[in-house]
Amino acid sequence: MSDPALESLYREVILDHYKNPRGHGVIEDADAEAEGQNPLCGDEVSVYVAFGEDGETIDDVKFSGRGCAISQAATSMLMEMTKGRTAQQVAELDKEELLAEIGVPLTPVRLKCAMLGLTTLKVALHKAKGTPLPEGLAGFDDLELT
Amino acid sequence: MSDPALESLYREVILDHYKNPRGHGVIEDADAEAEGQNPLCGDEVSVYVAFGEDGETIDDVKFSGRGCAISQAATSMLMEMTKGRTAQQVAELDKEELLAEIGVPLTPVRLKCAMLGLTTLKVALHKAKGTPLPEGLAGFDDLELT
Amino acid sequence: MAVTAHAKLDARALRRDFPIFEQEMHGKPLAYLDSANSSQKPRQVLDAVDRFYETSYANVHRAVHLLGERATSALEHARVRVRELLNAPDAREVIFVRNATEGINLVAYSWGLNNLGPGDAVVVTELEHHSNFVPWQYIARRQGAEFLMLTIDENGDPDLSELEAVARDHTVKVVATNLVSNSLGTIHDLAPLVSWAHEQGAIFVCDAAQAAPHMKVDVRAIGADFVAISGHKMCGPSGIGALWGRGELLRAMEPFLLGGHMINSVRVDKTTWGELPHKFEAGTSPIAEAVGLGAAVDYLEAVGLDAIEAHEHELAAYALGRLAEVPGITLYGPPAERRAGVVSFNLGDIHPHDVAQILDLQGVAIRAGHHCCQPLMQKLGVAATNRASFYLYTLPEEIDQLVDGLHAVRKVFA
Amino acid sequence: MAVTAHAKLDARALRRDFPIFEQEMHGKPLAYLDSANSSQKPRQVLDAVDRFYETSYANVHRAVHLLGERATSALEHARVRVRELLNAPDAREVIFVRNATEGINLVAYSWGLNNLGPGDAVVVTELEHHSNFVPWQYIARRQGAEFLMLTIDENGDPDLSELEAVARDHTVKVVATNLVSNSLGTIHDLAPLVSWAHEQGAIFVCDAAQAAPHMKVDVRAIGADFVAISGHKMCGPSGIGALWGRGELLRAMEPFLLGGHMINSVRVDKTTWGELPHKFEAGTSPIAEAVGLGAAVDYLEAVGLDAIEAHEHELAAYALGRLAEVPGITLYGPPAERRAGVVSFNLGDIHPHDVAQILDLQGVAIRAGHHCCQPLMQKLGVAATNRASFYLYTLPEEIDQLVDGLHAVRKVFA
Ligand SMILES: Cc1ncc(COP(=O)(O)O)c(C=O)c1O
Ligand SMILES: Cc1ncc(COP(=O)(O)O)c(C=O)c1O
Repeated sequence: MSDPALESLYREVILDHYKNPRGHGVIEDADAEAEGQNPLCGDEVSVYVAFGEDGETIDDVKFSGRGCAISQAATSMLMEMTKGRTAQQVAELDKEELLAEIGVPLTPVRLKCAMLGLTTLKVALHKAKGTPLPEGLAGFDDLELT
Repeated sequence: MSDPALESLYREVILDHYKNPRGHGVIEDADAEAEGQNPLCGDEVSVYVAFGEDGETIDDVKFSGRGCAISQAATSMLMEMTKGRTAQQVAELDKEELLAEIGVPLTPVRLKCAMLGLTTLKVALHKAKGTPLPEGLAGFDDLELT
Repeated sequence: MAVTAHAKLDARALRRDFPIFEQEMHGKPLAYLDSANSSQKPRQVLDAVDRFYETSYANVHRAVHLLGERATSALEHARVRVRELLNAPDAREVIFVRNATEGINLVAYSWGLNNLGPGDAVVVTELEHHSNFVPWQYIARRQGAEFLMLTIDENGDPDLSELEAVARDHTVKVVATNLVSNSLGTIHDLAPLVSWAHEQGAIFVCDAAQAAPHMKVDVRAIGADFVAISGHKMCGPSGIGALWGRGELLRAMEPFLLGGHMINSVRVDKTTWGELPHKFEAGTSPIAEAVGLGAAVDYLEAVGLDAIEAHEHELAAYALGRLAEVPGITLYGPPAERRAGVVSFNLGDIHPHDVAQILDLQGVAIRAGHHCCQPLMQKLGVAATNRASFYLYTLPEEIDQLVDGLHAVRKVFA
Repeated sequence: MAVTAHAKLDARALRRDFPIFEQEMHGKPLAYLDSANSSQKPRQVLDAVDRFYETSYANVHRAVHLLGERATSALEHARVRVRELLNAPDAREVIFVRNATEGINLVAYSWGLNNLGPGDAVVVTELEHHSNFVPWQYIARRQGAEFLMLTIDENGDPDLSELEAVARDHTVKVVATNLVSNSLGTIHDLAPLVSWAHEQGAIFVCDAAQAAPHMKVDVRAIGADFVAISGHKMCGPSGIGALWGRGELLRAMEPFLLGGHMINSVRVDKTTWGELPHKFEAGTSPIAEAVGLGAAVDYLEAVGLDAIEAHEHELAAYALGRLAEVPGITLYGPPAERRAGVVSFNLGDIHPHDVAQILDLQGVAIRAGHHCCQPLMQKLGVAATNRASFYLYTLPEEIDQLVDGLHAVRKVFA
């Protein structure tokens, strides 16, 4: 990898998360779950949440599905970021926080890839807890709920 | 009229036919009749034909309706040209013959004006005698038959 | 609709932006008085389109590569510019279509095929352009609904006293009218009709094709549910227009055109629709045309829509005054302060085709015909009228050229 | 479909006609391998459009003035050029639309809404673009008709052995397939399907969007009833396409979009339709876009469609050979001699988005995604593929650049 742009987009940590995704798997009898699709490439992701005893704090969160390095890495990072937070906190999680974690400049198309996990997680929490949907979704079905 | 283009388009004979149309009127109980419309300007013309004893020769032909100088003059000239011909002869009348009579260069839009009477007359003969429809019409409804 | 005099445009200077005026017609200066039919294009718009094709062209939305990104962001920027022009709440409610006609058909089909039925009524006015008349007539008939037409007075205003009877006898589901008439030039006050429509539970569809080029169109202020415009009438390229619709209505609607891009997922047993605006934009978009429309919005806003409106009112007033000098002329429509830059007239019983043709030979381009308003023509008792229409590049001396031309027409038919 | 070697084009020379190649991408030469998505535009087309706007622009058909005449004759000349390109019997059977998608929707709505009902079936293939799939699926469902999909083999050929059962169990009313596949590149022999369709009394709708840019499409030789093409894929502007249909079918059909220009006369109680092609062209046409398409036809015919087809076969053969060198690659579709300049592939389990992104950084523009062919993706068992596609300006070294790029992709994911 001698190309600096290439090096910056597919930096070590992205590839590491992609190759060794954290929280990859399924939670049986999850307290919250949702499935999201990226209509541009047909990628699908499912997110599963288990709450702690307070019924609010995320005790465990996992994802399954297929996707590109950016979407898989971003979702993997998201799993780490959100474990231990409350549903409400995650619903309010600003996408900039996740983007900072990803730490590479994204074009609009790849932004959709990066946001697929977060949007799907917020939809899962919305369905289980009635927490607010993300900006783009509020009113506008940025994501087909399946 | 000092403009030569103007003078050529609205030459004496056109204005004369427009102001004193030949064959203007209605034939009651006509043997053949049809109505045509120019969808560009909403103009309408009706043509009436009476055949002679042989049932083929045009004994009388008249037109009514409204239109621009070009369409009225052309139709008026047509009345003169076709009286005494047979239905078949008129069905075969080449539009160039009428255009030669009109004798002024016409743009495509104005050509539609000039041809309204001839097309309507051919439709009338077609309905009465089964003579062929004009080129453009054969199959393609260049004219709404009403 | 008062003339706001503070913003004044310099038509003579603007005119230099339009390459079409660099030539003569039949050896005469071109007086292009047919802008309500379609406007001419400034170099700025043509250049923006060329630059786009030369540096940034690719298909949109789908591509990961740089050209695809550039093209997508150019298209979406144009959408944002249209949203701003119309003061729409959200750019996703702006659907790119070919022209206002397609925008209205989109609503008529997509909303009408699923919401109209026997016992329902669609209400239009006698002053509608065929594009806001025939789609409703056709879809209403197909659905077994009623199609009703409000009559108008000589200013072009619909007779609101008919509304009570309409409401009593019908379930009104759609009210569709223009904001500015293309044949009489009337600028309508839509407020009473919009509230009446909403009291009936009907949607209000506003044909702003003739309004958007000439004045500020604010979809929130109008209170309409759908608003359609055409790019080619407002300095934009042909092949592009926009439909704005309320998000909640658009989201609830079935799509209209089906195909690539408008889907979420496709399976033989089940297909789901994409988000707004994509759900209504099947197939490859009119990409460069949208970019051109965005550049046209830039151009119009730089000139100022208030200034354009004021300029047109001035020209309309001047034209009505000068045309009244021509013996035998009949002028149609409202007083100058209530009209956009459109004047329809007849010259005795000389057919408009002849009037327009003789004017053309003198370099004056006007339109002659029914202006896609046959119901109005039936009302006026004529087959056709002449129409002179003005825009930001129109000069008073073009109106003088028209008046001189009309005198020449009279001489031919004297 | 044999390679005809006699006509050879000089891609390097032609390339200079395309301004897009005058720039670098990410500091690398641009290898634009996404022409099946949309083609780049030669200067000749851009200039023709500019010249039209600068000297001859006005609205068409309606105006008596000189600009209106010029614009109308330019539009109608473009129609004649499309007729000639497609060897259609009559220019009036050529309808200008926005794109192939709209052309197919026109048939699905206008013919389908009036001829499909319960017990009837529409048959497509598993290889259709969404634009020739979803309209039929939607209209069939709306009309209570069946929607059937023929399965394909790995070359993309539909399984004709299914036809007998289909004919036994259904009244087939529509058969709709592509002539060239945009994802596998397969050039189909449509003859058996066309005759079968006609034996069933069905109409045959041919999606030639991907064929027309690349080879001679002859509507009479195909024997189809409707053929749809898109201008933007064949060196023309965006915002324009054409539908050819048999005159007797078009004449018998109800119109699709309603509004200005497509009428004969409009009254509140009765409206009648205009002649062909006007009946299907409501509202202001994509005028300059049609002119641009006409110029694109001139350009393509000057190069020679046989030469373009031969060039693409050569590139496809070269690409299939070179790509096979890349470890872990899966290539989809038929052998080179049966395909247009389209190669779809996957690189191990590296996601196409990542492949395309890394290629882009090396100046190579390909498409990654489902190519609007989700049914095919389901068949292939993947969400997406990479697709490199070629055109008359494509050079073999661009394919080398692609192959080098793929090696770099593999290194990133090693
Ligand atoms: C085979 C095929 N059919 C239809 C289409 C749709 O073309 P458009 O988006 O121009 O309507 C395409 C292009 O994407 C295609 O490749
Ligand atoms: C008031 C009005 N509505 C609708 C239209 C239709 O516009 P378009 O032909 O661009 O669809 C026009 C223009 O002709 C118009 O003036």
